[in-house]
Amino acid sequence: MRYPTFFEIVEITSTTSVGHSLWLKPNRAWPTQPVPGQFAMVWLPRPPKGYDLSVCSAIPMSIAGWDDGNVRITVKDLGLTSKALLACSPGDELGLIGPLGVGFSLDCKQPLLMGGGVGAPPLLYLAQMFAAKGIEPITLLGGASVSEIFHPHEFPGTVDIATDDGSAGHCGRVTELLEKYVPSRLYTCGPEPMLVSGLNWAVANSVPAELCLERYMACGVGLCGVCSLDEQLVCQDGPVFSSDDLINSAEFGRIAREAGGSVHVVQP
Amino acid sequence: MRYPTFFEIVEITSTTSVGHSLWLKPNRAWPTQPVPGQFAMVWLPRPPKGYDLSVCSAIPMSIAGWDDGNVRITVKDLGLTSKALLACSPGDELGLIGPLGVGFSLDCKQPLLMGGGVGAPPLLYLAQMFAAKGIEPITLLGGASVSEIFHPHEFPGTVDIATDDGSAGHCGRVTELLEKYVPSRLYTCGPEPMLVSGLNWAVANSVPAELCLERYMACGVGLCGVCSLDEQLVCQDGPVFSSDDLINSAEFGRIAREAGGSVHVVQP
Amino acid sequence: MANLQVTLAGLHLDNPVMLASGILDSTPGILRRMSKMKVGALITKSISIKPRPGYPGPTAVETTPGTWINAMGLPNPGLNEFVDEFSLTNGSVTIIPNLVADTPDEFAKLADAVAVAGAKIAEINLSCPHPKASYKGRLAAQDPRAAAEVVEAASTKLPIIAKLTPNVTDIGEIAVACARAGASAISAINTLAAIDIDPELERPILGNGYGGLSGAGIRPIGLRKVLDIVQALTAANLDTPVIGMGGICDADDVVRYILCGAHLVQVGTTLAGNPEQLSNITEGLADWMDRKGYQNLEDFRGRVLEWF
Amino acid sequence: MANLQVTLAGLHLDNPVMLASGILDSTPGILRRMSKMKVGALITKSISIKPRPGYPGPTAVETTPGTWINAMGLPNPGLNEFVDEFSLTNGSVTIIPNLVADTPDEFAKLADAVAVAGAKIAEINLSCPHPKASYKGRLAAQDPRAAAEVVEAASTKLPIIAKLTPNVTDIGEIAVACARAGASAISAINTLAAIDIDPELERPILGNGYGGLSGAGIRPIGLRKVLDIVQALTAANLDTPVIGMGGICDADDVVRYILCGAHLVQVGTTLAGNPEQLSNITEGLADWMDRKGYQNLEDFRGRVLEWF
Ligand SMILES: Cc1cc2nc3c(=O)[nH]c(=O)nc-3n(C[C@H](O)[C@H](O)[C@H](O)COP(=O)(O)OP(=O)(O)OC[C@H]3O[C@@H](n4cnc5c(N)ncnc54)[C@H](O)[C@@H]3O)c2cc1C
Ligand SMILES: Cc1cc2nc3c(=O)[nH]c(=O)nc-3n(C[C@H](O)[C@H](O)[C@H](O)COP(=O)(O)OP(=O)(O)OC[C@H]3O[C@@H](n4cnc5c(N)ncnc54)[C@H](O)[C@@H]3O)c2cc1C
Ligand SMILES: Cc1cc2nc3c(=O)[nH]c(=O)nc-3n(C[C@H](O)[C@H](O)[C@H](O)COP(=O)(O)O)c2cc1C
Ligand SMILES: Cc1cc2nc3c(=O)[nH]c(=O)nc-3n(C[C@H](O)[C@H](O)[C@H](O)COP(=O)(O)O)c2cc1C
Ligand code: FES
Ligand code: FES
Repeated sequence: MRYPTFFEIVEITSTTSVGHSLWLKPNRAWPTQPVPGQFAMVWLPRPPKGYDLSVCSAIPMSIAGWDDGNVRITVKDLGLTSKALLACSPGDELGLIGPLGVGFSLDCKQPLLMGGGVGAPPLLYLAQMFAAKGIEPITLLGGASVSEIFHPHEFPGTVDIATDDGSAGHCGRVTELLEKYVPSRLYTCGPEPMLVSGLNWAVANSVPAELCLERYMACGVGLCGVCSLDEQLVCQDGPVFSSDDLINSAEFGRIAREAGGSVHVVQP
Repeated sequence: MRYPTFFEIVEITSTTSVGHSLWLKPNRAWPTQPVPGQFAMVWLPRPPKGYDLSVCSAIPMSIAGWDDGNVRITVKDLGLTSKALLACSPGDELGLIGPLGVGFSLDCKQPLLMGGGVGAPPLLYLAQMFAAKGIEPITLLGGASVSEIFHPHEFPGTVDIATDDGSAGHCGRVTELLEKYVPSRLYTCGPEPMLVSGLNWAVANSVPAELCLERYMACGVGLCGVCSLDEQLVCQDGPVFSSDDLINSAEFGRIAREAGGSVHVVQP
Repeated sequence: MANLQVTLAGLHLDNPVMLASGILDSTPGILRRMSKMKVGALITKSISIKPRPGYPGPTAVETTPGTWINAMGLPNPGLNEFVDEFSLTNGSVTIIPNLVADTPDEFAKLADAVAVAGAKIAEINLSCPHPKASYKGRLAAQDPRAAAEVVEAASTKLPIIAKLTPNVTDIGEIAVACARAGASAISAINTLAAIDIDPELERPILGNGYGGLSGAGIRPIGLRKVLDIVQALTAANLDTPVIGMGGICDADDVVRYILCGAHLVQVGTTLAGNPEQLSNITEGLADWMDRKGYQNLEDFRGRVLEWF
Repeated sequence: MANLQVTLAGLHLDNPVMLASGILDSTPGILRRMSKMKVGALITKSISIKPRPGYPGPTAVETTPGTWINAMGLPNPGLNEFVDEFSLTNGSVTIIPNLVADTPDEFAKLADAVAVAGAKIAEINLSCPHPKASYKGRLAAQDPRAAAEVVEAASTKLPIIAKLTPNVTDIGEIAVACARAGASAISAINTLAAIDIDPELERPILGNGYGGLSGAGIRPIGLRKVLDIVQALTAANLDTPVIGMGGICDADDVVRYILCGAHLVQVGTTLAGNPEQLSNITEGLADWMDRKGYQNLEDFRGRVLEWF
């Protein structure tokens, strides 16, 4: 049943500029542990004072961690609902429908993870799952400057950093780090132009890749169709797609939609 | 789900004056084998020519046999619907909701079965189940005369007969045969006065007993309450009751109800 | 400990959970069993002046898990045998007769008879949604004037609960008409007009063809209708209490109805095969109130109205 | 082999199974996917003159397994972007725009625009059951005159399917009014007015509060409404075809609607998470007809009407 579960915020950690992490405890346990890459529709049944419910909505948030039934999400300040989420305190309640969608596959010997911005949190959860299986992942993290790099110390395995301003690691794009590695699969999540570069590199080097995408979601459960990417539904067939799914896409890296389905162009 | 299954009549056997046996093949298999004593609500979606659907109803019928998914019922000519059932031919279809209610218990070393009239068919199924478990049942069958005795040759184990006119077996009531036996449990089904005698004998001799009862049933599924016997529902808590359930009953052997719930007195 | 007490037309009830009409209430024996549950009151099967045998079966079928279609055909032994056999005065739990008739006069006659027999209040069924196939007119509860006439006639005899059908464009309008005509309470919803068809046999499933839908699946519809009634009564400055029902399966569902403004609730279909659930529901309500720290039903009744 | 062909307002369709409005039809991409299914026609999401972002979420929740409450809020990019982006002419499957507006004039404007863009027929949504909380009036499809006015205005531009709400006392009366006003077909049912409440948080579940119920649980209600419409049209000597929907989950359910007299059907909620079910349903219908020895849909359409 795709019916809401209500979660109490038990802790708010890692309040970086990339995003605050909210640890959530359910009033009714989810039946199964989410797979990294899966998401939940998250909303505020009673927003904190000063935030107007009528403009808050239910928005998709990746699962960024799991601790014995408690769920971590990491929220970046992007607009009305995310601002309200960031104004919450421990004890406040959120509604979640999930886990939804198809996550990353975990059968990989030498995983290479590449994340940018709030693309990093689901990869943190993925890295932790690999580590728990005894597989050591390599993670590339990118951002404009060091303050935009999502908690590198939390990642198990090797972490390699790139910043636009050179304030940490390699000075340049995170995608420029790719050529240093020969992984058995690339896992990536972040801004779409980064995903496009990742896909191109993977195809050029015959490395299979899995990419976690974002599209506007009105229902999150495969009913309305607004999250479509070509003929796929990002909420249901994704948000994780393989390179094969995307290589011939007319929309990936080019267009996306807003509420109501209006088209806008993806900035390169 | 208490939703109808439709059964085709594949064979009509044992057309005795006690009842015709209809073997029924489902269009959708019942998930579990019925327990002897359980029943089904049975109706004619399209009665045979000459029978008026508007006066036929769904009526309770005991399961009288089971052969790899096919169900046997044995129908006695009692009124409008049973007459129509008896006018059916192989190939005709019946609706069944079932199996319903609580059947006989099968954990018994020395079972004694006592049946009269159309009380015999469910006991036949019970005897067959005991025989399948390697337990040899003793069955007492009663009726007005030999033509009213339900197929003694079909019963595994020992069969002991009584007829009112002495045309077969003991001349007298079938309950008079009881004193010959020291069973570990009495199982009985048939006219209510016979059940009353059986219960009295069982209590007097400290033999546990299970009695299969009949009451008017409007729904058969525990919704309406019209089949109540004191505070029990015959369709759901029964139709099989233990001697303990019945020993203090104000209604057993005394009153029963007709359609609509009107009371009538049980003839002794 | 939460106090579940509630009054209905001056009648004091231990808790707001009632047994709905037509479910496990057609004989004195089964009513005795249900009266041992934790229940505020028991409504009887609808009683008519003449006995009714009911429709030919099948009478009740589960269309999706927990959701049923039925056409029992209002089987009942008729007023005389009912009054003779059912004791309305000396049980531990209030028994409320439910009355069904075709005309205001007949309703008045039934109301009179049950009042004489000791009933303190009666529910009138304005709303049976599965008339015989030949019946083409509207039901009393589908027309505000017809409903008001019946309520007026019956409530000269004893306090009346008017039970409404959901099969109308505007249930609020009917509720207001009944309240103005003197109803002591409004109960809703009766079953939703429905049919089911067997694709193999190409015929209706129910013996009567037409039936009514009830049980788990209809709860969101019942909640909406109760909300509509509560809002309409409030807008008309009427404080007639509302008895909510439709698909209640557990204590959470009771809470949902009370949050929408219901004073009491009734429970029906979910008891199929599980009569004891009635007590669990009432206990669950007390537990919920204890956990929430509510002392009385008023502490949360109508709490969601501000959202609509 | 069974012939599933059917015509609708002169349009030839391969089979009678259509995609319902609002489900997997809000972008050209997902419509392309659905057009690869075995489907007679695709209805688009309701299109309004101005863009609508939709209601705040949650927008859709499963209340009992297979049964959903939703209040999407008719999100759509508005007429201009719709006409620009959606190709109504060169797909392999007929795409039928669904139009929503407040006044007959607006409906006429929408109808004109989609006709110019190549649509051969349009469905008009007279029946959205979850207006904003502030809206108190009746919907067009709850009043026979209002419904007729809209149908008349829109059908001057192209053939019109009038889509009706089940939330009325007498759906047959509305259907007859629409047919007389020139509707080429009647479709029903839209969702049932509903709400759901969270007992823990004491607030509505949906972002919009009000919503509509759809999916498996409502099928017996949809069947009854379609039967009412078919009977009313027949009684009025109208042969307007009826498109049945509400809770269709498999081929058996399609058969149920056609047996009640529907010429075509639409499938919605059951496709949540399972778009491919649409093809299974059409294939199952062909299999059923083959097994039954039916050549054409007329061979069994309306077969159960004699029982009612
Ligand atoms: C599968 C998936 C996983 C995501 N995971 C995370 C995460 O872990 N952390 C995080 O901070 N963000 C995540 N996002 C993005 C997040 O959903 C948006 O940032 C959020 O919806 C913004 O809502 P708002 O009300 O704050 O912004 P608004 O003011 O409403 O709009 C800002 C922008 O956010 C986007 N947006 C708004 N509503 C939605 C919606 N319903 N669905 C998708 N995008 C929307 C639009 O592009 C819009 O232009 C994820 C998105 C998807 C699709
Ligand atoms: C649990 C149970 C198992 C039964 N098993 C068998 C069986 O295996 N074989 C068999 O022949 N009979 C069996 N019966 C009895 C059978 O149900 C009735 O004989 C049958 O209902 C008569 O229906 P009618 O329409 O033919 O008779 P009617 O003309 O309607 O009435 C004749 C009499 O049958 C009884 N009766 C009618 N309708 C019902 C009903 N819905 N429920 C109960 N009794 C009814 C009434 O006492 C009535 O007076 C069983 C009854 C019960 C309760
Ligand atoms: C089997 C059955 C019989 C019913 N009989 C009656 C009746 O006699 N009188 C009446 O007013 N309502 C009757 N109803 C309606 C219920 O009282 C109740 O209004 C409806 O079923 C919705 O509640 P529920 O979903 O909890 O069952 C009946 C319902 C069922 C399922
Ligand atoms: C998520 C969702 C969105 C819908 N949007 C529309 C719509 O935009 N226009 C419309 O006429 N009907 C809309 N409907 C109603 C459906 O088209 C259909 O009438 C109803 O859901 C019953 O069919 P079903 O049970 O197969 O879903 C919507 C239904 C759902 C579930
Ligand atoms: S968001 Fe509605 S289908 Fe994906
Ligand atoms: S026959 Fe209806 S409850 Fe037993």
